[in-house]
Amino acid sequence: MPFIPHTEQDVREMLAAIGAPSIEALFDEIPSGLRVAALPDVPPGLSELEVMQLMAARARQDGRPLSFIGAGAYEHHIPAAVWSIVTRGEFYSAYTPYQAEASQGTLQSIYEYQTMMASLTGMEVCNASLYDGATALAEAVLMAVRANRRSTAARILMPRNLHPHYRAVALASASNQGLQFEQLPYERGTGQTSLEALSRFTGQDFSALVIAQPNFFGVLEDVDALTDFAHAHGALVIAAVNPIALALLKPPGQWGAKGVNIVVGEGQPLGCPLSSGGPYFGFMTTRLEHVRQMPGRIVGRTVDVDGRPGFTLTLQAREQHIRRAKATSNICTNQGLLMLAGTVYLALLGAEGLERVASLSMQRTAELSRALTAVAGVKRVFAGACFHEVVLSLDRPVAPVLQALGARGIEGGLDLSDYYPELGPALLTCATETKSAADIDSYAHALSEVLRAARAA
Amino acid sequence: MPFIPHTEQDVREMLAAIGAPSIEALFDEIPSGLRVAALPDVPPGLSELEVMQLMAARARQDGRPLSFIGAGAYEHHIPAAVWSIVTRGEFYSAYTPYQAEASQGTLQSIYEYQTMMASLTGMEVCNASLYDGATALAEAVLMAVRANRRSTAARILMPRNLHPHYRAVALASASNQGLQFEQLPYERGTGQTSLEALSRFTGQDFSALVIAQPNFFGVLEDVDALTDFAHAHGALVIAAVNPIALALLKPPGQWGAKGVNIVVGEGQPLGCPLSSGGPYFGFMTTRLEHVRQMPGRIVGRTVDVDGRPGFTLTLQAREQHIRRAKATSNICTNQGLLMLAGTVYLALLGAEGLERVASLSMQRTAELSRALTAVAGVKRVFAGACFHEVVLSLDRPVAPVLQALGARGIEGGLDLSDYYPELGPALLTCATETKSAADIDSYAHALSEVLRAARAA
Amino acid sequence: MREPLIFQLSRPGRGARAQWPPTVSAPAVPEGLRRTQRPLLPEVSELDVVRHYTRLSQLNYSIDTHFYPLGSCTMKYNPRACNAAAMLPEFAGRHPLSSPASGQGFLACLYELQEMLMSVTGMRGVALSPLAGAHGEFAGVAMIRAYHRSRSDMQRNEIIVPQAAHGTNPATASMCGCIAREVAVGPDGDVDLAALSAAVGAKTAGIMLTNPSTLGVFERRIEEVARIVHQAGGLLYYDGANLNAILGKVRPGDMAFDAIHMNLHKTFSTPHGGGGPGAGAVGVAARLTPFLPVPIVARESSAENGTAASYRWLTERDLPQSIGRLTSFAGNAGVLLRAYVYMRMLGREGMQRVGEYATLNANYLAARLTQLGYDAAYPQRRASHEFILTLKRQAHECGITAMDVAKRLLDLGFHAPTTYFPLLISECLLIEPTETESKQTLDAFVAAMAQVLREAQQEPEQLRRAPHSLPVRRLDDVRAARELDLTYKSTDG
Amino acid sequence: MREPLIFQLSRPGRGARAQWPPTVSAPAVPEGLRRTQRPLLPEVSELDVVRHYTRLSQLNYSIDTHFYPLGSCTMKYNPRACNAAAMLPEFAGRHPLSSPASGQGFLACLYELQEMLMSVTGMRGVALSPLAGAHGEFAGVAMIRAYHRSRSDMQRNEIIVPQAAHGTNPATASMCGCIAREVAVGPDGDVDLAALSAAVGAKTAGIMLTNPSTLGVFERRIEEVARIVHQAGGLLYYDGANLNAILGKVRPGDMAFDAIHMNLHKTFSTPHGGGGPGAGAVGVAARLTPFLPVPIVARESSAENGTAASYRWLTERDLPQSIGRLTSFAGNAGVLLRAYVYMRMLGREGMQRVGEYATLNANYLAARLTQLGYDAAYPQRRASHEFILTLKRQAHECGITAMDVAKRLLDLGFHAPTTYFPLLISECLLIEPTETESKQTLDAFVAAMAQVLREAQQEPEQLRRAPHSLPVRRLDDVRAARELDLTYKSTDG
Ligand SMILES: Cc1ncc(COP(=O)(O)O)c(C=O)c1O
Ligand SMILES: Cc1ncc(COP(=O)(O)O)c(C=O)c1O
Repeated sequence: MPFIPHTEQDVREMLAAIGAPSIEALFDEIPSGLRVAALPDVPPGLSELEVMQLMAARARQDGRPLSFIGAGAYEHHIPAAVWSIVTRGEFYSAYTPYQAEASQGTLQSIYEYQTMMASLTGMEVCNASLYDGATALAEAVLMAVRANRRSTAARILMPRNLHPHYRAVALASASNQGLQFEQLPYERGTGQTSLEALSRFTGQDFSALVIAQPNFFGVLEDVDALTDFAHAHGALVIAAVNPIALALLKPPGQWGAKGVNIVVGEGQPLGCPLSSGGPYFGFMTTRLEHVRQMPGRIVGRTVDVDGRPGFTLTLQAREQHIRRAKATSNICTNQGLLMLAGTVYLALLGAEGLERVASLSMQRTAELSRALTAVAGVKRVFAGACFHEVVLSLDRPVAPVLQALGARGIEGGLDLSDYYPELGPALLTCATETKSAADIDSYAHALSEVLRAARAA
Repeated sequence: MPFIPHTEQDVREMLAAIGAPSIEALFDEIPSGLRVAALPDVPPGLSELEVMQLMAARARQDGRPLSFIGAGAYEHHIPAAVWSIVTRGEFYSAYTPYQAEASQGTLQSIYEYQTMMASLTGMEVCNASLYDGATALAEAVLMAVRANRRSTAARILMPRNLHPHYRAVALASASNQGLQFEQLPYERGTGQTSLEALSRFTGQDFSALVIAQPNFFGVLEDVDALTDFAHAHGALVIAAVNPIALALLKPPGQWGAKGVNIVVGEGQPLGCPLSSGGPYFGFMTTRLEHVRQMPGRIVGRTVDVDGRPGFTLTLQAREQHIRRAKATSNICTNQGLLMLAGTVYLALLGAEGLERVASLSMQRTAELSRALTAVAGVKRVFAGACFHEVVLSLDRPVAPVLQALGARGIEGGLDLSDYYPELGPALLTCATETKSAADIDSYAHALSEVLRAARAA
Repeated sequence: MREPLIFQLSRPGRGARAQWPPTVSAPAVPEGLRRTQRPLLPEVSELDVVRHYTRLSQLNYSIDTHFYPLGSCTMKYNPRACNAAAMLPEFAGRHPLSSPASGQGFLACLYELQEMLMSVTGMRGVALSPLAGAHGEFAGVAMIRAYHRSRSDMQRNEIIVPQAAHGTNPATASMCGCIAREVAVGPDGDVDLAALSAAVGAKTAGIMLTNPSTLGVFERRIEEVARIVHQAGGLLYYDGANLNAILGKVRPGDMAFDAIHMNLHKTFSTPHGGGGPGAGAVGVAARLTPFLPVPIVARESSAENGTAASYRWLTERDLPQSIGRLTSFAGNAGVLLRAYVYMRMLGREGMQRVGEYATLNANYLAARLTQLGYDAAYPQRRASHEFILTLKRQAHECGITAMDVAKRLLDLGFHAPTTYFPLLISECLLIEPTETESKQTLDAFVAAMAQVLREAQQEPEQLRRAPHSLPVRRLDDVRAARELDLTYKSTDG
Repeated sequence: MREPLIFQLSRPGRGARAQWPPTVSAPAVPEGLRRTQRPLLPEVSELDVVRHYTRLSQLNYSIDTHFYPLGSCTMKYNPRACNAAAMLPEFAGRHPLSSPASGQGFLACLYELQEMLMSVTGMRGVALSPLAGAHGEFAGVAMIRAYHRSRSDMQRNEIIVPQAAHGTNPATASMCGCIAREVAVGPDGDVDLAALSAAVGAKTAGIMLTNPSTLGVFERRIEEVARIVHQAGGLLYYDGANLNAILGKVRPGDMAFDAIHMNLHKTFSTPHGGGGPGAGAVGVAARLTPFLPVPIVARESSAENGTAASYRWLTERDLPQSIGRLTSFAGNAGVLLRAYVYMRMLGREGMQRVGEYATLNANYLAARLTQLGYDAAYPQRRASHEFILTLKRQAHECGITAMDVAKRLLDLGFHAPTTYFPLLISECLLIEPTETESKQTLDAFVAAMAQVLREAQQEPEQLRRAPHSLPVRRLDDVRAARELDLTYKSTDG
């Protein structure tokens, strides 16, 4: 019996202690008509050897293409120490630190994480992770509506250059509570949020404005202007940021005159493998004044009965297990282990390491952009500074080009045609510090061949 | 400075405490003519990212062929738990448990290992590993000469069907001490050690007889007859065994009337990756009467000053750090971590699991043998029972056949032509529980194509 | 030994430099957008980091080191093979937006996982993307709302939850814009049917139940519950937190549930990771399949040309009535792979044994502990995979609390059971041993509980002042909440 | 909490069954060769195994958890990347007898490792196969013997070792059939040249030296030592255990050594693994290259056709004068890969820094500890990467021993330095901090040593009864050796 330690003698003795004739008898309160006798559709069990061979074969089938996709999940180098620490049984197989005295390892690391993320984003407090970047944004939107006592509108201004999935998740998550989302268009020339479009909301009531920095196109926003506009309208500002970019970019706490109110983002770039989309972690930081509206767990430093410092979950009265229907969120299990990976990553990189990763990623993307736009038929779509991804237009439909690149072992980027049809055949492509000059060359070379072939066909 | 934590301020303060003007000054006792200024031939340093990319590229270059090579190192499934335990920092980055109180984890696991291996081999005591199977045999030979007070010959009978590398290592290791090795031929029909050849030593003085079970050809020896012959001559018996085979085979402690004196072998099959030849571990068990002649570390159970049980290195007076020139061996660093892998492996498999692995390996080899000998031009060389490898003869030279198989991603086995030219074009091939029926089919299919092509050419 | 904060190890100029990419040209960040002050990240060596977090880890109790009978959390052994498989470089390195063509192996695993989850739950559709149990609850209730809306049954905005429900249930109702309405539980632990009948009506969107309930007993009249709710026009939601109890014995689909979530990190043994990640796959009956969240894996067999099946993502385009997208990408894929590997190792027989031995262990422990003198909350009932002790009597007689018992158990080398949940039962311990623990471990726990009881009677101070032997003693939670210290400041020293 | 033996957790019929291959047909083992009684292996679950060894691991001190200044062992940080690279499935899964065609990536690493080792040591040939330092010593002395033999200089069978030499040196001499002859060390820690001159002669095969010596000082007159030995017809063997001290500063080849070994598990930071594995690559001067042990990696550049270089193994066939094969296969390849990765990360500048900062740390610690009142064995000398304190005075004044100090340090959270080696210095501690430890860690160690000194003077019982806070207190070694208990018996209970 895999993973079940019971010997026949154990079972006999245990049943005797219970006073039951059989294990079957322990299910005698279940209406017999409901019982199933077997699970014929589930395949028979495999040994570890067999299952590992199966998984290795499937992994081999998928291979390891050279990937230039970003779009919200980024291939950064993960130091070997990160996952050798994170998978230690004491971290990996513990649960939420309800028993603080027996969980100081997890608790202290969360406190360290909170400190790092608050500082990175320029805010005062941080929670112990949400599910992912998109759900963190959805939670931020709900939180902003709760926190903004001045506004009665439950109306959120959301830029169209925010990640389309984030917009979809916010909609699916918050619309049941009657929130309204207003889309802010972007400037066709720069890819930035249109200040002109924003000015149409002048004088109106809205709860919050969302700002993505860098935005989905990799373009840097004029965050000060956006922030000040919202604050001038009594709205809160929610920043959706890339944590690695923040090594170089002004932290949201310093945007505009007063700084934003809530910062969220995807923690994946900090030490989490791409892993087809998860597990990642959503982060959220805010100002102390909003902390009681913040969802998720929070760790505080306190003292024990002997006066020695220690760490414990705090402000639990916000949470579902205490406040139930009135909680700030229903979140319970979060993404703790990934947050730990992020903490170890940040500790290993430090401020300078993170800056270098960010700088090199920007540089590589600039090189990529140069190399690809040197290919006939490829152009940059937006002018101006960009962080580690860039939108390019092709003179052919994108999908077959990506497919042809795929056949050469290259994942060229994300086809934007479905998300932003107005851009025509456009491609969002990305290079981080993991891409070498040779990688970029081989992409450019392959692309020029593929486009040439497409034109010839 | 990778891995060096010193800040400039640290260095200043430290030099001040020392009273030295510079780090350079700390080397002022070294004759200046000997100093080197730089190491120009060493390449510049790489970041972890760069070195991991380099290593991944080299690994990719080598690929993962489907391997049917055995010949002393065997591909068995390694449970995932083994290396996740073994690489825990507390095991991985500790050293020899000189400070017993701070090393109870390592010490207790060695005591458990000693117990398992003593029982598996049917002996009374076990050391805490030697380097590998071949050096363990070399140490056993030296030990036997020391332990056998009756013999004055320093003469060892060594079968030719013992692994050729083991014979080479014994020779290189022991000949400096003047030991003589007599080779025992094998029966051409069965591959077993020739009892007739052995009988030529009747009445002669020799220190020890070595018996390989299974022998290099995968053939099972008549161990009782061999053991009794040696004992009748006042010689000691050294068994060289495969630890997985011992799940099915009579343990050396029960060979013949009295059982052997020393057992050695390669621990690799017990949880160690093939890893191009190491790190593995050599094991050695013996009778209590010989324990003071045994090389290597030994752990004993004792009590602390409060009477609580604990573990410590014992019988250190045999070892180089105490006995110096008179030690039983010069061994100091051994293969501790691999021994731990072996311990965890044996704990996970248990007696029944080990039996199943051994049985399935035997069965797969029988299937392999059947499938390959069904190919025209392929024959079994030896009759009789064999453990998980088998010698086959081809009707073509082996090397080009193996090369052609290699081009198809199959490693067909070991070419015996160099080691045993008398066998003609012969191949030692192996299948363990990791090889499926489909794997065996594809080997047979490839071999028939390769041989057909060779014949056509 | 206390471990300092990582910031306290920091020294200006230190760094784990093997992790730094070589110097690069200054980044082209426009003036006004540039960061001017470095964030407070530690400047430490790689050894500092490894040693610090290794030492911190040793301060934790975990399944790998301690028996962890935390009720409602199913802290069973997490097989290491699951991690090894999910971390294979091809899986770990795959981008979520990679083309399905380069992910057929991965998608095959997810598809088969969907199929197996349907088989074991009796549901007709499954979506894997929700990221934890509560997220699955959200998806479920959102689907129920979408269903009513699709029938223009707009006024249904009440979600009924039993008194003892987990906090995520009412919180989920609120997040979905519904009103949570509690119904009472009878003295036998089953839902009060009269109260339920009175509660349902034209505003009833549905009911959220776990079965076995959070009281550790099987809701015996589940068929009547279903009839009452369905007849009132509501749907039934199954909170799968307790699925471990009944795996392979009875299926939510057969109990007439319309929507469910499964906590893969409980029943299917993916690691809890000190708080997460989880995975809260949802399953639905036929009428809710159009509303499932996207993406979902579909299999397309090209029967005509005889080639292998291929897999692709279904999106809003394929499922226009979907409640939409709930996650940045496709869910906690790495967790899903771990669950897949676990399920394949168990296989059909192994899954049935899960429910059997989880139940055996809980009933054994309940029997032994009540024989010791502890009071079961529902002494007349079979335990499911967990059970509740109430220390009301001991609280009264000895002046100790459930918390005191919990803390003392830590001293004795056991993680504490869940305390003070469900709120319904005063001074309660919710104990879930799981099927992966041996009789010996349970017996050792019984011995510890016997010692605790003895101490409660003879030297209650031992309990009240516990824990004595952990890295810290009892912490001042009130101070933690009053004098918020949520981040280290560089001025803290 | 004591951890039982794994056998005590065992119960008949239990098993980690996911590890069992499915039942197979009965094996075809002939009657008389069959095993009839199962070996004493535990019958335990996978959780039992994981929990047991995880808990055992926590009883250890290690680099990853504690400062570990064990002299002569170079307990520096073992970068995790080295392990990750060596465990890549292609490397970990490669069979040792695989064809070189499918191992060009692997062989390239080994070849470059050989080249780098030559560069940093100034030797002309390197063989990687020896499996630890002592094994490398064996190879070295065997080559020296083979060299003399090849010149028909048959009577040279004496190996000179300084008094303070590591035990492996004389033991190696014996294993090679030589006689170990000790020469005295002068009061300044350098070899007594007069004694050396008297010792050498027609029977001298060679001398084994480490430099810096095991006394933690650099042998200043190494050029004269070399001249004396060479003039007597002997060769010089360098024990590379202390190479960390001089890496990138001075090279054994330039000091006129003829053969050396390197402990890759020391200088090049492969893990010590609780006792091993190591790797003891050997390097030789030109005259000894024909005698190197096999196999060795050779590079063949096909310059004419411009294709990439290819790598192959050199065997006895290529090197007919080789001392032969010393290992089953090609050495501890996985350890070699780890060392290769480490060396590539350090690069040329990084390697020079190793010697510099190892030396800085040792001299700093020596300065601080002598300022505290400890006595250095060689107060007039520079420390190398390690240094010796002698507690002779404290032994006399306070009645404590070096062992007492060592045990008390364990209580204070530090692994002890090496004790009672070299035997030459009474009541000694050999302290090697390594370059990967920070000033803060050293300062904390100094504080602990200050406390120990205070206790030695004021409450020596604290030391004599130490350790107080470890899993066990001081163990009875005499009983361990007298009443041998080397295996658990099922009758032990
Ligand atoms: C009964 C019950 N329902 C729901 C949940 C929520 O699941 P999750 O923590 O995965 O969000 C839990 C988790 O503890 C639970 O015990
Ligand atoms: C000076 C010295 N020489 C030789 C050795 C032997 O090296 P190994 O343990 O690798 O065999 C050691 C190891 O401790 C040593 O310190």
